[in-house]
Amino acid sequence: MLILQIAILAFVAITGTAVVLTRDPRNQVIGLGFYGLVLALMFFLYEAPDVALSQIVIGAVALPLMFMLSLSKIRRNEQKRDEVKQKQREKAA
Amino acid sequence: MSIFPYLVAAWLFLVGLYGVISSRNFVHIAMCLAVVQSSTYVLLLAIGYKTGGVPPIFAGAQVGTPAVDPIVQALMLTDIVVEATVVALLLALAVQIQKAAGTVNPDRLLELQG
Amino acid sequence: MNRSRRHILFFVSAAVFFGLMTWAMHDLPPVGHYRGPYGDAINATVVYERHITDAVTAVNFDYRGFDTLGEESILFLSVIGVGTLLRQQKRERKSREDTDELEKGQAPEPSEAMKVITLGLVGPLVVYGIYIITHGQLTPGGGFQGGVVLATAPLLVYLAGDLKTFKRITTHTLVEIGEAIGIFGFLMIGFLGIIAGKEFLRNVLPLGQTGSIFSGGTVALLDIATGLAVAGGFISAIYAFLEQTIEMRMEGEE
Amino acid sequence: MHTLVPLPVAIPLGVAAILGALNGHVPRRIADAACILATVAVGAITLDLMVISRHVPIVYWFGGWTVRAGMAIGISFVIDPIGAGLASFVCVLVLAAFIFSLHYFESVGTMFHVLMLGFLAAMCGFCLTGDLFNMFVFFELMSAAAFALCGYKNEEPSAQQGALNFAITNTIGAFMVLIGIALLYSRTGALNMAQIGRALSNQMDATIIVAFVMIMCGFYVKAAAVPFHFWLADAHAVAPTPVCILFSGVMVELGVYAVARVYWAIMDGPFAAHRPALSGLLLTVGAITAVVGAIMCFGQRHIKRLLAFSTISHVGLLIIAFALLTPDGLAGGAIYTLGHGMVKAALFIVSGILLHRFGTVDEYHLHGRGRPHLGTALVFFAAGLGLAGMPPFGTFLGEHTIERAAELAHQSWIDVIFFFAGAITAAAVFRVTARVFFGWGPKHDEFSGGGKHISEQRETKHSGQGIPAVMFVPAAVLVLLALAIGIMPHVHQEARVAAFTMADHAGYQARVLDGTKLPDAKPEVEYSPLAESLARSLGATGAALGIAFLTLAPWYPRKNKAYRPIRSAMQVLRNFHTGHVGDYVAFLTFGVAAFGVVLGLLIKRFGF
Repeated sequence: MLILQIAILAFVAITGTAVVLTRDPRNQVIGLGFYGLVLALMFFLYEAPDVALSQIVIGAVALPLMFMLSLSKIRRNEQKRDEVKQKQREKAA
Repeated sequence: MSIFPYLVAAWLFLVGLYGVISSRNFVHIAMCLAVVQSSTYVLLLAIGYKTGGVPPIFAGAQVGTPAVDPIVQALMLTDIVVEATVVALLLALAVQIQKAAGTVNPDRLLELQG
Repeated sequence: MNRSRRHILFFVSAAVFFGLMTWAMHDLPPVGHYRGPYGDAINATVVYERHITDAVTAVNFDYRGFDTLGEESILFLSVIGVGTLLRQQKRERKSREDTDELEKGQAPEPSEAMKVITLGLVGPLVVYGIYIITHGQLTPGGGFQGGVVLATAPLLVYLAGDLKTFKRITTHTLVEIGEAIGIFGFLMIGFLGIIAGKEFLRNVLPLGQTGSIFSGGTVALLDIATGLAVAGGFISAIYAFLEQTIEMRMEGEE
Repeated sequence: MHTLVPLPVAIPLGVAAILGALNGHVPRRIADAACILATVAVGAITLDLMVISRHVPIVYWFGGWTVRAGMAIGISFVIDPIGAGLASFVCVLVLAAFIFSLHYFESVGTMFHVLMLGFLAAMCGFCLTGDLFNMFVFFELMSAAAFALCGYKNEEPSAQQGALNFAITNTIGAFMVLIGIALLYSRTGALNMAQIGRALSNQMDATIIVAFVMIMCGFYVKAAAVPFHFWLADAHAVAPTPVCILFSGVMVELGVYAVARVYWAIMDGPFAAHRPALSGLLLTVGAITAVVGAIMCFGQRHIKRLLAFSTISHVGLLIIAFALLTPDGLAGGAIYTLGHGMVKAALFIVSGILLHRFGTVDEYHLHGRGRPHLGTALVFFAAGLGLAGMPPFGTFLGEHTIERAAELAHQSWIDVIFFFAGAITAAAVFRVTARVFFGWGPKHDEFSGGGKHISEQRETKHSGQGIPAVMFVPAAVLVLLALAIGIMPHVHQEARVAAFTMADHAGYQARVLDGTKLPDAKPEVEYSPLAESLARSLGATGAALGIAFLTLAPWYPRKNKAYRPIRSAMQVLRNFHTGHVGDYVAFLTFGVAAFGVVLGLLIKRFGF
């Protein structure tokens, strides 16, 4: 048990670091969802099932979903912007 | 084991902050703040833990088993809600700033200087 | 400040910060040696005093119920806040075309089998959410966790490609009313205590038999109110983002 | 038992829930009326609680979970005159904000009202609570409402950026508070402030130092102490006017209040033997904050941003008041909070009027355009006098009390800081008055180039030439109230009684945990010589008028080389205010590290 607990902590530290260091937000969302699951596992191993349950529903489902939706909105807007710029450039040419 | 979880908490806090200061995207910053917040989970969890303890749920548990602290767990539940709400607000702001300024990169926003 | 100066400032400060935290931790009790007394006192008396077997739920909805009122209000306000921030701008308009048509451009149409499976999951998910909410006093879970589970059910409808039904069950008014009833209900249950001549949020209802879903007096009711507020809150937050992605268009866009 | 106690939180939340449910189906005016009624009700209740708590201590245990064998089981509200008084002051400003916003731009349904009511509930709960974690919950509630309100103008890029900077830095601050709470919980197993204080008693070690540093820095992010202050100018410059009234008038000051509360309830025992260390550190921080804020204030052309920096400067003075660590300092701080809050709220209302009338708050663009509005000019000028601390404004009484406390604590040098902050911030306000309302001076000057032109969305439907009474009257009333505080008899004495109650470390614990009564012994009325403060404040007012005049006077050689050092010093300071959230967070980390190291070294190494 003890070894598991230490291992999961180390894993939490590593995953958290990886989430921060992932620079592309789309990949980062996937990392964040995974990180949420790892945290939930940690809560289970430290005898906190209530917290683990809410971590699963929030950290691994609701949050990544909100991130994904807003990223796709932002990306779409940026694409539109680029298209408009492209057209202007073509016109100028 | 004696202080390792505390160190992990401090590490997560600082790594998250590093993400915030070096970020070029407000959405990325929101995710880094989620990591910063997870440091408080680790800290609270470690504080309330008892070696060999059982979860604080007493359906059919024999009397006298030491259970871990339920208070910190209740605090963590609140903490998780706070995380979700803060992230939602930050994302809404990020979406809006993209519409208004055309970018989510803090490096490119120069209006509030001086 | 340019980038490299910012990094230098941060790294030096962060090293010092880490040192401070390590310094502080040597005077803390080592991990695994929780010394109490707060948590131990609750653990020792909760079943006897409150007829509740999940101590965390008892803390959340009874001993420290006032914190939970604050927590639900945080959720409520930030959902209102998200709605305020993402409200339609003057330059924006909602897409008038049939939204199902629009949606086809966004994501691949799910296959029939996929649709059946996703829609089939909605029922069990709702049941599971209600189960978690109502069994908060007994087993892990409660209004909060169950509420979020409930909030994901309409999303499955959306994933199945049935945008019309999704919109029908998540109209703003309906969801916001659910959410507000949750908060308002929480307050009203709190006032029960005052009506009984005691304190706000006093658990004045009969405690029931330990182990039944009606145990815990007001805790069961607060659980349900919280479940409503959380479910409503998360649906409207997610819906606000969905609306942005699917429907909102800037003027001049195709 | 006091049935009224939960109402300051419950009423606004209840009304907010109803308005939220009926969003879009309630006529605007009914929503306005409901909000104003709720605010008045809460104000009356908190005022009542303040009066009661002067004689009888009020400790209210939610859910009826009273103390059991010296251990708090539930959450308590512990009401003393300072907490309740602050809460009723919150109501005054919220009321002013609601009245001002009667004429406010087409808000979406009633969302603005819901957010404001939530903000009100959060601030009241924050003032009244006696539980550390509950304080954190209300802190977050306050933040959630504040972030959304700050970004309310959702088509302005600068508004969204300001709100993001605000949200990110303050969220990190909240996490630091939570870490501090967790450390204290680990040591004492308690969340009730009185119980933590009793459990810590006189112990002093690394954990306690770091826990206090974390809590203090977290709350000082909200209070905008240097180097955590950057967000404030951004957020205030872009937030809607009614929101600015609350941000500057009271929310920022609540950060200082929170640290004072935590110190006197919990930390006075551990720090009893180390007061010089803490006091010295905080006095320095307060002085730096006051000076930096004042200089930056003078260097702005965007009126709301100018006022924001002046708030930073005055919060520095408040931190100094607390840093004396004496009840007298606290009393002065309390009076000063009232006086300054009202004056600052009036100033922001006038900036809102300018925005309504002319669609801009840029000093250069407004040059001379305010000429027809003499009444407004008078309010703005009078509020400027209040900022300078001219008698008989409430700010003068506050400053005088603080200076007297400092003299008793052998820290008379702070008079210089008070002079400087008062003179420079008031000079900036006078300069704006003269330029905007009288068209004095050139359109541009050498000093006030800070902040490029920040685009500003109109908040109101532009209508006609006049200024609506609902906008002008609140400003005038607030200035009169600020005068009243300075003139009313007994204010000083009552503030001292209240401060002695709040600063009674052992008494607080006894009231909460043992249920004892307040001691009958009241602090004796002391003779306080006015002459020195009078000279100082009149001097500051005079200096402010002089500086404003010199900046605008046509014959004055503004290009003179003698100004170069001042200009370059201002430029150096300005360069730190980049609007970049990464910089802000880096400075925040630096601030926490520096606070921790200095306090740790002073106490553990040099034995202060």
